Amino acid sequence: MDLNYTPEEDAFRAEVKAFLAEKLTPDLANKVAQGRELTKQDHDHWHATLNARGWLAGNWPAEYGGAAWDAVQRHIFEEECAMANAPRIVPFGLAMLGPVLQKFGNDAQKKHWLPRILNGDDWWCQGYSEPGAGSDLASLKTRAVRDGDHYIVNGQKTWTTLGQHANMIFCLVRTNPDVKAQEGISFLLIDMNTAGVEVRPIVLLDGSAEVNEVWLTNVRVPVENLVGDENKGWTYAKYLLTHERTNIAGVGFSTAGLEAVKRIARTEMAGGRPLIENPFFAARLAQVEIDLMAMAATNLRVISQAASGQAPGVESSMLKVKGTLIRQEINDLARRAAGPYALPFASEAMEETNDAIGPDYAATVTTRYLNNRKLSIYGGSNEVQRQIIAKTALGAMR
Amino acid sequence: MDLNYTPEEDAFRAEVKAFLAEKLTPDLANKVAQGRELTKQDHDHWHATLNARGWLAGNWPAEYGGAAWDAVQRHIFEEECAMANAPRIVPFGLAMLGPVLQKFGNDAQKKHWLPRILNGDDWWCQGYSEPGAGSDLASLKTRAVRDGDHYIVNGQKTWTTLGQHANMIFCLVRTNPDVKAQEGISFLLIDMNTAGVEVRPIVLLDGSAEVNEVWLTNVRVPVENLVGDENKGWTYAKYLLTHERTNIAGVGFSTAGLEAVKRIARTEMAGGRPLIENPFFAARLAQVEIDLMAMAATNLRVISQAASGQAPGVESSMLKVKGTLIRQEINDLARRAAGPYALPFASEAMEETNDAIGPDYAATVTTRYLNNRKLSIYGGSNEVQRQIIAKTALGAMR
Amino acid sequence: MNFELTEERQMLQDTLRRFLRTCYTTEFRNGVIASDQGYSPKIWTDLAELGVIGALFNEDQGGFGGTGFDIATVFEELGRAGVVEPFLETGLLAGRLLNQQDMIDQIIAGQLQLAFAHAEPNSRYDLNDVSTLATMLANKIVLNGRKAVVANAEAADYLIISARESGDDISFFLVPRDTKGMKLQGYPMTDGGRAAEVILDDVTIDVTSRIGIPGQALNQIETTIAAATVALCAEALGLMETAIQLTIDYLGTRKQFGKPIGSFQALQHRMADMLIELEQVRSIVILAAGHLETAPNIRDRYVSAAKNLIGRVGRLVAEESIQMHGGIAMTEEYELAHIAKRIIMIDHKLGDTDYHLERFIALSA
Amino acid sequence: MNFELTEERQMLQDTLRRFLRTCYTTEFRNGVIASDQGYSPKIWTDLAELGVIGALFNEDQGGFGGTGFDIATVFEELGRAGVVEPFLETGLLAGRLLNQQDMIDQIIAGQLQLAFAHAEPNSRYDLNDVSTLATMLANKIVLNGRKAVVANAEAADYLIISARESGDDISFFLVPRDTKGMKLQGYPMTDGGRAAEVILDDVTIDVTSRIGIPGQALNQIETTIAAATVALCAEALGLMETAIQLTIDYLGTRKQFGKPIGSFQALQHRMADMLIELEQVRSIVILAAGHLETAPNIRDRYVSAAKNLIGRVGRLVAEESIQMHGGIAMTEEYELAHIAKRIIMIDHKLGDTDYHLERFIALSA
Repeated sequence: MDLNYTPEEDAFRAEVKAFLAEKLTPDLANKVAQGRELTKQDHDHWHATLNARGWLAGNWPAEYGGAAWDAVQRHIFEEECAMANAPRIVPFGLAMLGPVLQKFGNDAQKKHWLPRILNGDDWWCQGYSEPGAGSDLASLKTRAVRDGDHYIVNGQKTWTTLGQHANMIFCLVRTNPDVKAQEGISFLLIDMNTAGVEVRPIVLLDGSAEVNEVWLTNVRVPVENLVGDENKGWTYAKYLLTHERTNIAGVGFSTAGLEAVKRIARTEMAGGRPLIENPFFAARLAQVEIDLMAMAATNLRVISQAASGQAPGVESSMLKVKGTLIRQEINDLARRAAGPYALPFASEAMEETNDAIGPDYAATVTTRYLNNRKLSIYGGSNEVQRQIIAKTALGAMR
Repeated sequence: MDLNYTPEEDAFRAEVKAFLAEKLTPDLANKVAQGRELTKQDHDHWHATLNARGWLAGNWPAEYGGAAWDAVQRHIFEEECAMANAPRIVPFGLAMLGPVLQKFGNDAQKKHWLPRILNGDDWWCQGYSEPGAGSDLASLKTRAVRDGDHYIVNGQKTWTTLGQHANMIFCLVRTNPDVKAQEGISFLLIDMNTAGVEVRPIVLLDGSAEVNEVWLTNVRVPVENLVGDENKGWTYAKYLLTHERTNIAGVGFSTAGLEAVKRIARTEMAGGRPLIENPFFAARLAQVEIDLMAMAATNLRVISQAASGQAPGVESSMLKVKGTLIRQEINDLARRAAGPYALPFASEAMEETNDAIGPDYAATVTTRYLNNRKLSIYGGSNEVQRQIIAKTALGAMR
Repeated sequence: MNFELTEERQMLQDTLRRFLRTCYTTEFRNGVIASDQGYSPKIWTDLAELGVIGALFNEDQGGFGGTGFDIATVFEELGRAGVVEPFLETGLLAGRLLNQQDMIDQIIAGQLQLAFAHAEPNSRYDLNDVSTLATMLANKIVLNGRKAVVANAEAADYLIISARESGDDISFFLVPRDTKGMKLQGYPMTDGGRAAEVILDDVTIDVTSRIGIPGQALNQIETTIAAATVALCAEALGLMETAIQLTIDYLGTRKQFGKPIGSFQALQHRMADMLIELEQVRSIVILAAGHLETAPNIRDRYVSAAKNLIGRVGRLVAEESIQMHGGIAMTEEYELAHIAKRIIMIDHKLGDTDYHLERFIALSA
Repeated sequence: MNFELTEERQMLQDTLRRFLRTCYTTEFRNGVIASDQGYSPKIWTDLAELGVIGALFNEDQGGFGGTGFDIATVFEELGRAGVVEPFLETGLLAGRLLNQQDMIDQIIAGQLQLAFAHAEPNSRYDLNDVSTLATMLANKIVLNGRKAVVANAEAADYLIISARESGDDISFFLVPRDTKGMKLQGYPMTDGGRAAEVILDDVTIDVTSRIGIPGQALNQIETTIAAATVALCAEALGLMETAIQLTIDYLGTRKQFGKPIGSFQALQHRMADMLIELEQVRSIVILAAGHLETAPNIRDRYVSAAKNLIGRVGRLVAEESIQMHGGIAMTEEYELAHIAKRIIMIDHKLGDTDYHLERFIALSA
């Protein structure tokens, strides 16, 4: 047992800190801290900054231009970025498609697509979910029918995050409808400028329009855009989902969020004293801080295992559930702390006027609280995770 | 809408209060308040006291010697008794068997058994649960085979509360094993002095021995002890269960329990001030008090409906769940409030020595906390109640 | 003891429910929310004609209600439909503070809009924390200060503004919205409707603008806020009823893994817990409404109990309803999105869960 | 960073787990609990031989451990088996307060029993609330006062008794149990073992009975209590592991409505939540153990975090395990009954959930 980082790891952390101090502008960090929507330019700029340093693809092997960090280094990097309020790296190309291509793509695909991800030539989005298939992903209906050296794709994808910025989408499509659901799925790369692709924004309850529907109508996709074997897409999809779950615990985000709550609670006065001294508020704050301490340690235990080569098992599901509950509790504390100034609807209000409504820190507490309800729904809902945990402990009981 | 009792109801409450003030001895009330085990004599004495006043069978019609109270009167009586720490009326004869005999028994049975219940000639216990059948009551296995004008009964009953005092037991037995579980059950009255009946105490985690196993080995039961028709016992059993659920919310017990917690918390000093002024403790106390206020009002709504002739539906299940959660939370607060003096094991400790260990109020907080875990398990577990509530709202979904 | 609505209230409830179910669809409501005004004058007039406002006043004032149970009946239905129109501000808050019968007549008729400008940027939920000053100057009163998150301010014909006069006590004043020196900085609210920051810069008004006895406003404010809190609680009840009904409907239709998701027992039991808590809410609203006309310390103990319980259950119901739906519930075009926001935002009005817990404890001591 | 046990600790864990699984059955434990002594001298000696006590002392003291991780390793296993023998009192509390090497040798060898008589009837969880007086009288020290819920007092060869000397500070004294004037009123504890009220009536002892520097005891007590709290937390972890494993086993075997109850999704999800919280507990125990040797304010912040989390999760696990079992779990002869009681009773030792929450907040400010 040793709770300390190695001197090398400490040095790496210092290097990351210095980089962030130098390269992350206060404007951008502030935007992230307040939970405001970033523009495509913001993202592109940050990706380019990281790429210039060789840090854009921490999880990729060096042969593909990645930093080849181990799990502990990745954790240190992610934690520092989160606490510095750096923009999150857009995961679709880097964390999701990249590993799939590296493992299952052919040489031509690797050579063509991987550099473009790093350079920002392509903006990828994810075509997994469908209106009828939420947690039950394998029931997807989007059909791809072979026609010479093309597939003709018809169907609808939804919850496509940042699809409005994307020029490419990787899709799960059904190539064989006559077999068990999981066995007829293929993994296709689709150029969104092809005729028949239409992107429609979905406005969410917080006023944001970060997710989209993608309609595919007789879209012709060259067969060379098939990744791996036809009808084997479910295997690749699952592989991708395990990669999606890097940083699933969100420790850095929660830590930054908790600090933000404390700042609010030190400023807000309630009953003649700072809110942070109100025992009811202090109690809830302390409990979630304790929960976060424990969860961060669980996260390190999993990372430490991963760094020594053990695959994380059911712990990922546990971290997903507890990590999202903690973040959501922190979001809830933030909106409470803000008091009546949580009422103004930030995303519109802030465009209308130059004068901020109420204190700065109150501006986006509500939209963030609302938006982060998604945390326990997407990436495998918390219900699906509980099912996985129970199955692992109890076996498949009938 | 009118939240007030009628003048007649207020007068009745005053009458009950006066009766309790006169007849309930402080010794007995104190024993109840501290959650100590009552003797058979304690129960018999209290039953006789109530019977002398004509108040033992509040829910029975006058023709059988009952008080024939409506739902509001019953509620007032139960609430006052609970708050005065009167012994609970032992329900097996009065609240359970009585109504079944009145509705389904023949004239001879009514004439013979009902007066004996009131007079205390018989002490009844309940033979429903079996080791293999908990929430799934209908899966019971105790077998009764007709042999001339007797049934021969073999099997095992369990969780038989106060069976050690009983001379009679009403049992669900299987008379036809070849039909659907619910259709082969009969309702038998068994004299516990018959050869082949054996009662063995079950010691519980709080050291109490109030529940028992009852072993039935070739027990001969005269056929005139069959209630209603053979194989129709499930109908009578369900009818009994609805009667068991009178006072299911336990408002009076919770109210008395909450007052007891407040008394402890006003005395215990924590960090230089009475515990009741500790904000964390005060917060939990206030929340459960608010929950209880609401639940008591729900209870009155159901009672008011019942008094005007409407049968309570799913509300009974809701009151069961919320009522038990509230009582258990109050029990938890009591044990916390007592601090380190919750550690001594009361039931033995108090017999060993005449000097009390620690303050009086701490003596039984832990045993009561432990014992009342049963509240959410028996009488239809809270899980079964949730299932009923969900089914009612959602229908039978498959 | 009787927990049935009177015939009149039952009729009002039925009428409102029928009317709103037909007119106040999600599409319609989203249109209203997106509009510049932030409310529908048409719905306002229609509901006024149906008696929504009249039910909030007693017969002496020209209404036909005015008790806690009347308020609860009206606001439960407004909540059930997720109505964003400012009945709380104009009908209840302002209506109860005014003593001008001619204006009350206009309010009941749906011809006047008002706003109550009381809270300030730093007052949070403290009703007594007023820094705005009312200074006598040559037979005029001059107001200076800032009022925070004043709902319905932009639409209001008049604002009722609280301020401290000489000494330490609070008075309030009826001020036309277009009075010189009063600046409104408006914005939409998360749960629909609009509010404004109200900046008072030497707003000069006549002494006759004062309502009531100088310096004696706090008591009246507290009584009014108690009634408004009952209204919010009843509204929350209606909102939760809708959230739960939408979830029940969705559980029955949405299929995953080949079965309606309502067949999954984990969700069934969580639904059962929500239904249990809904009955708790219904009961506490009845208690608070039924004690609105009692002595202030008893009244406020029930009111705080209700607001606390509603804060706790509201969070549960809003979050569980969204979670059990999944992503669809987060889209603006699905009804639950608005309903859930409104439930959560009620926790930011007139004192949150913790504020009322603290007050309940203080009043129970 | 490394979360593996060292080889030595792993061996100790394996040995203990194997030994206790074989010997320390429910029947055996219930026999021990029902006995007059309340503990098994045989098990005491056996475990001492296996190194349970030696692991709590460092090499200078003749042990082979003594750090937070050693304590955690031992007490997790004691907890897992629901052991009631007084290792906390003799091995950890008393062992850390003593500086007599000969006595420590005897403790490690399993030949001596001690008790720490510190808390008093009104002190609740406050370590500094000592009213017992130590008065100098003709070169002797005279103790007067009362000590509350002193675990292992009856079996102890010596009691370590805290008292105030002249001035305001606390000292402590090593007193043979049979000293004149000391009266023990013994009783069994809810979670096994025995304790006693200790009445000190002119207990006259030699000045050499004082341990350490006069009036400087509090600091040492705090350090010792921190270690003991880590032990309790680790014990709670072990207890919860057993409670959950028993529940998992039961869910797989008990049938209702024709299916194992573990097939009911509502129970599956609640089991998942317990397993998640169990990992939380495991992590916080590691953190507290790993910070036991740091500065007092850092150490105590982690220790209070751990005790708070364990109090919250402990209640959940104890209650949920019983509930998911049903009635069987409430019977004395079923293992969970003892395990659940022990989990709950840990909340009454060395500060409860709220006490440690308050301390965590104070230490975080």
